[in-house]
Amino acid sequence: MFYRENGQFKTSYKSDQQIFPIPQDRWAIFAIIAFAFFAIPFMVDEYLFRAILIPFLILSLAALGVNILVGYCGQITLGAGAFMAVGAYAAYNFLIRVSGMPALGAILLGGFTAAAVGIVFGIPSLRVRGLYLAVATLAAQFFWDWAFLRVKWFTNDASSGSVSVADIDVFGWIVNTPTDKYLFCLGTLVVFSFMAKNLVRGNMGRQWMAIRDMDVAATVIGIRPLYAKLSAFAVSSFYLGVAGALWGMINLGSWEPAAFSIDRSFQLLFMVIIGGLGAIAGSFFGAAFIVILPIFLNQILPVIGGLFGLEVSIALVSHVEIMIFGALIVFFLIVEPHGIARLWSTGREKLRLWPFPH
Amino acid sequence: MSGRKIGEVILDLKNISLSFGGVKALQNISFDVREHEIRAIIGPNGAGKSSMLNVINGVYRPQEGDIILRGVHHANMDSYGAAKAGLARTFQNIALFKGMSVLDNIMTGRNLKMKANMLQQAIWFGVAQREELAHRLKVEEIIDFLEIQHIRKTPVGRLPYGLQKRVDLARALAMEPQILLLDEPMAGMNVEEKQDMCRFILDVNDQFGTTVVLIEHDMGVVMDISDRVVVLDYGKKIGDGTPDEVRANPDVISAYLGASH
Amino acid sequence: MAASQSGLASGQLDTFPRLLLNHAATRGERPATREKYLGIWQTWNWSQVAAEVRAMACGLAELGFKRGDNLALIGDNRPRLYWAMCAAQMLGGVPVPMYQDAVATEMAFVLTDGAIRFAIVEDQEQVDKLLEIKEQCPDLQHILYDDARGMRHYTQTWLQGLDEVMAMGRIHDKNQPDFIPGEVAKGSPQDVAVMLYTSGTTGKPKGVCQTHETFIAAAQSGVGFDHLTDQEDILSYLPMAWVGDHLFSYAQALVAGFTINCPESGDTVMTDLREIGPTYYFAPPRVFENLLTTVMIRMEDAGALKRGMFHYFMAVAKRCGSDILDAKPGVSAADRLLYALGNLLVYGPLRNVLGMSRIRVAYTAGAAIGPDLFRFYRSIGVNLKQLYGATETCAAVCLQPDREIKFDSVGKPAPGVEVRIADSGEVLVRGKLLLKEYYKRPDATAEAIDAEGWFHTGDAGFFDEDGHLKIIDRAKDVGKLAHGAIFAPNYIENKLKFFQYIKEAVCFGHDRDMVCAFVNIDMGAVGNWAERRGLPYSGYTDLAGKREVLELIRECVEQVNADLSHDAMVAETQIHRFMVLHKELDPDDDELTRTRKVRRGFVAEKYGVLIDALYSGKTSQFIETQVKFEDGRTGKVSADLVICDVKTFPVMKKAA
Amino acid sequence: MAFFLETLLGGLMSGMLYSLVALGFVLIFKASGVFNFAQGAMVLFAALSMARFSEWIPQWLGIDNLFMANVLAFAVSILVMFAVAWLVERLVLRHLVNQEGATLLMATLGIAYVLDGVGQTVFGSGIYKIDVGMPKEPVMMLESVFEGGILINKEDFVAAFISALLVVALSIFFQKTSTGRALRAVADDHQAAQSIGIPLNRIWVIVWCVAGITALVAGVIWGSKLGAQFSLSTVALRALPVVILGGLTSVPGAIIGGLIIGVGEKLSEVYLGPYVGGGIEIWFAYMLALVFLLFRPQGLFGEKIIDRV
Repeated sequence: MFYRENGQFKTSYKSDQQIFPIPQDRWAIFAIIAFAFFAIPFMVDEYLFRAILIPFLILSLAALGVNILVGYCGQITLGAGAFMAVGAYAAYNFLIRVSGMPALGAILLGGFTAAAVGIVFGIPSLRVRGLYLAVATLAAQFFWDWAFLRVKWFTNDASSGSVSVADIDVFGWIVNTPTDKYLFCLGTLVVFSFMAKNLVRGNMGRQWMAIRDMDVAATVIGIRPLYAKLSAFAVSSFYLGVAGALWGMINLGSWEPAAFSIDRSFQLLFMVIIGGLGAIAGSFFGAAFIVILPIFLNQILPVIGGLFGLEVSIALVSHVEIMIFGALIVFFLIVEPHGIARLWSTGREKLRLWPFPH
Repeated sequence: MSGRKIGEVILDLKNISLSFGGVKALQNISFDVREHEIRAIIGPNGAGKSSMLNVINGVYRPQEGDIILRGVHHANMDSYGAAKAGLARTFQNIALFKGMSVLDNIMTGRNLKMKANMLQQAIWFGVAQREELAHRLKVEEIIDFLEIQHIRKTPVGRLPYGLQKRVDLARALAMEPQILLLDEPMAGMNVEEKQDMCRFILDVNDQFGTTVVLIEHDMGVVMDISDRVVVLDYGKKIGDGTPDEVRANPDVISAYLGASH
Repeated sequence: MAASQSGLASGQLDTFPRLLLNHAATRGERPATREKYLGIWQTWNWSQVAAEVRAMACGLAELGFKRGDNLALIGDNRPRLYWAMCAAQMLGGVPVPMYQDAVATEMAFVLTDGAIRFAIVEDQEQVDKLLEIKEQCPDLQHILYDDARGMRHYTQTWLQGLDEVMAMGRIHDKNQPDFIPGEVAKGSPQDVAVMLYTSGTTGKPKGVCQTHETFIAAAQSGVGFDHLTDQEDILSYLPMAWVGDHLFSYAQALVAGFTINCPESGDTVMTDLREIGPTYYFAPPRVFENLLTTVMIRMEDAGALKRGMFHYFMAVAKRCGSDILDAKPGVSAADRLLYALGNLLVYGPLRNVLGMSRIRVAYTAGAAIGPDLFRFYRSIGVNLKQLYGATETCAAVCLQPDREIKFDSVGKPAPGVEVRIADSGEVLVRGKLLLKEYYKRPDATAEAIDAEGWFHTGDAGFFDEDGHLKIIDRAKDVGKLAHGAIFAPNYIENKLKFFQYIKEAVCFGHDRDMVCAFVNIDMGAVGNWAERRGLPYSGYTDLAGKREVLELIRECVEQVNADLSHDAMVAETQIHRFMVLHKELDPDDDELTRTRKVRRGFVAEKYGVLIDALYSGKTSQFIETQVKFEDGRTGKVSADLVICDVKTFPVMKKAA
Repeated sequence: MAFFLETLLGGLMSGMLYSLVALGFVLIFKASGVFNFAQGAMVLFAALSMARFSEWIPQWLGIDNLFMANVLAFAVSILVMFAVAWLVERLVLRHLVNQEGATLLMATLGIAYVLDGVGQTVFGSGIYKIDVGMPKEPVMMLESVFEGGILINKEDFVAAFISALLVVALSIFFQKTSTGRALRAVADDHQAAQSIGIPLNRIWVIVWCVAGITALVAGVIWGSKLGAQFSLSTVALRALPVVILGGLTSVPGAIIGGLIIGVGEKLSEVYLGPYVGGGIEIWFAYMLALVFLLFRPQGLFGEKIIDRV
């Protein structure tokens, strides 16, 4: 209904192959990004930053990583949390063990370490598929859970098993207030999102999707499954590693292996499935949904209980919360198995065709 | 088709045997394919045609026999190797990438010719973009050739069967193959779609000089467009020659009569 | 480029090649031609077009194309075919665009009648068609094709690719750079610029010769009238052989210097229209009608809320939309507010999906347009207007001025055009834009243009009190009922055709005591109507024979009768009986012209038995007809047609 | 040597329990292609139900007979698990027919959350005791062969015996009853089964019921050992390597895989664990399964995957 596409014709492939070929979309995205950078810091209080916005940004980044592997390359993983952990602990170790290591460098190296580990754990994907692979990725989860708990070297022999880092310094900018942290994470997410979009819309992304949709046909047109799958594992793990490093060093400050447990892996998988497999935007929708839902339920349940004159205990809230969470997931899968991103794009198509229904 | 020149033998299959477990899919089959010709492999259902095609492009490896492609032995070729060697194919049960648009499906056919590395692709601007645009032009030429302009941005899953087959062909053509293998290109089509497909096959062969190997189970149209025909029955070769020779071959006649009655 | 070099020696812009060269010199970087090809809008600016045209002209000259030669152009709207027109004109030749869907025999007639030596055709399909009739056209010496696909094995020496010829031309041009300027300088405004064959509702087609002067004058009058600039975009999708397309996509584009856009293929016109979003648009009423029908059908599928909103705002638009467009006073503030809201929610988006967001002026011509249809487009903010003209008058005789739109008139005479109504009621036209002659047909020319220079349009009409011309029918079709009342069949037929369910109608009544009609239902609209009622049908013939459908049509006819009864002039000619034909009238069966006008005489003769049945009081009649299918095969359709009686209304006295 | 045997036997015993949980996975996967992550939650749910009903029923009915209470609680718990099965089919599965594996897997994770939530809301979130009279005392065996003999937990022994019994019962159910045969037909080919008139929906309910019973038995055994508590739901994660080792579609695979994993876990923990800081049994099981998969992607008894072109 807001689209006026007449006259927006493309005279070159360059303009036809932009990320947002429709100018209205392009402006909307620029507006959202500008709003996030320049308006939100002045509008939001510390609680929102800590409880919602920063977790949302970092988990979006992680979800991007999972989406690349699961949504685009079709390799199910239940071990995403482990790669976040690898990224976090690798960044930590680079930071404390290499003198003069800049924080940004440590974070990126965390990502690269995770990518390397991802390739190793991706090797089974060359032989096993589908659910077998999903279970195989759990091996990574449990192995790294164990390693960071029991192998003291990783935690620099910290007696409590928990590690912590000081505020990080990015080219002289000390990231310590919630606003700083928010802006740093936002900047990272924007850059990485565009890179992810570039990958998936190019040759790399097509190779992943080809392997996902029909691997025999993909091989026949000259796509090597080895390269396609392992590159997806590497890129996915890189994103997860960076997200893990941010989660530990920026969001938490000090953390234990439990921060990256199997629950985290499930959570990430939920994000991409509810958000939308094979859609970059789906990662953001999914992260927002999963971050906000528990907080929302937490706030709303006692109120609803109050309406019916029920005293709602904290334990009960947490049980009902998990129940509703599970039910909503099932509900979503039934109603829109392709996730919120699909709802979004259908809605957008409807607006483009308005007033026609289809 | 008067001007087309049929050249030397480009692909030579010698004594190919293939079996799955105890089932002998192909038994000691030899034939050759000459450059620029249209070579058909026909036979009743279950004759081993698809297996033959799968052997040629490395999906299956024969237990015995030799594949000589332009004088080079390729008996242990896998399908990636076949793609590199200039063989492209289409599939009987359309094997398109259903989550992608027509354009992207055809673009995947260009992947062997695309060289930008992962970092360049992530940055996009520069190398990757130039490459992407150059290949888009190639793909658009194929889209134009196969007359599928109106569906270029449609997800392939939404297309009717006949158009999907055309997209499958387009993807194979995007590889600019020297030899094009077509697995029952006309199966399940109506008369009009069959005529279109015949025209496209002839045009490809004519315009690009592509050697075409196609398999089909009914003799109809194939006989009209092929230069030479191999007939398989129960994994054995029972005839080989020009369409007229094959039509007159008593073994072929009885195989076909036997199969249809 | 020096003036002498470019052939602008006279400095006057009085031939099309000079106009082209002027654009190349003054707005060389502005886009001149776009074509959607290989997925994007390939664009040529005026300098590039000029260079291409020049190469083509040189190539043609090299092949022996000479001043006075005729060049046939056959194909869809392709840039190079448009350019070829100008190339031929550069050499003093005459382009003859032809209908690309014409069958071989029709082509053979034009090719021989026009003494055509050169033909430029789009592709293999057209080449094959020409090869088929080559024997019958002894003049035809060279065939050039635009698209080389599939042409590799055609060995005939007189068949050449346009690319090849243009390459040859470039060399020629390099060697003799003075050749083209010289040729352009030789051109005179009185030279014949183009020859358009009239489809001819009777008899064989005639070649209408128009000079540069007349067509430029016609184009200039339109450009000035609607203040067109070089910023306009137009979609060129109508047959190039039609005078309308020639005026809008060629003459006006060259006069004003705006951009023409050629669609990717026939299947993609709607998409391409949406993408380009033309600012200047031209289509016959049938296109607007089909668009409206699709709008209504698609809205039927919408949810109740959206449908309600749509109909509510369409009612608002009907009430005040066209008044607001015409900037008429007297629209209430509340209506203005509602219209603005509707513009946001309905009209704006609707224009967008129809590809009409950017339209400044849209024209329709070629047939009468229904008032409801006309009002619909104007009410949603599309400045749709009618024009009146003929091939012989470069299409432009009357135009509707902005803000003086009347739904049932075709407007006022264009600048520099004189219009007079003859005593017989026939519309006569005089002015710069008249044809030079019918090609090799002095007899016909003399018949059409009288001694005082008035061209007899063959249409009957009158001027209303504001000086707007109203056309009621073809003059020769206007007849009299047995008891003397005037009978204008087209007028009645058009009223019938304004119903979405009726696609075509043919009325009879001359020298009879009452009016009867044949009706063709609109397969799309009636089919949809039937589906909504759960009425199963197997095809046109079956659907057309359904009792429910006949009832539906009867209601339409009765409404027309009620309408007719209000006007004393035509009240006597209410329809008494009608039948729905068992097949659609089809140009392939010669029942319609290529521009889809009914060939009344032919139909009357072919279905004589049905007419007899209508007038003999029978209630049904069996008929079997031979039809041609698209692939050239023939078959037979037969049916037992029911004849329906219709209520007529007493004649109202016309209010004073 | 005695110590090795002791570990080995211990491994076999816990392996039997893994098999029981794995069996639940296999049954459901075979019949409906659903990889049921909620199996662990079902074990927890069943255990909680058993624990609380055996506590509540005596209160409600005023009976003081532990055996009766247990039998009634068991019966009620079976009904509860049937209800769960029915609801899962009704509310979830039938709406997700023909969805992809990943989606179904996510759905069962959702079911797991719901079961966890409902279970703890209804039955409470404490640790509850299940006392079905399992012998607690250890026994010495083979004292004649080894010096000091080997120490076996009697409870494990009984548990293993019950598990074995259930496996046998299930085998008979599958082989001999008509419902069992229908189940196998469905597993082989959904469409063919449907075309000969086997109602898929009913089959799914039945198979979830059977999985519910295995969950209940597992829950009772594990619950009486460790108490019915939240950590029981993680038992599913420990049974997963078993399933991939044995093959997702194979009942004998689940049993033999369970034994291999059980033994491997115990041996690795005892002989390898001390060198690397201990606690390796979980990931070792997975690694074992993973390495195995590299050589036999379809698992021990799974059907060979053939690419068709």
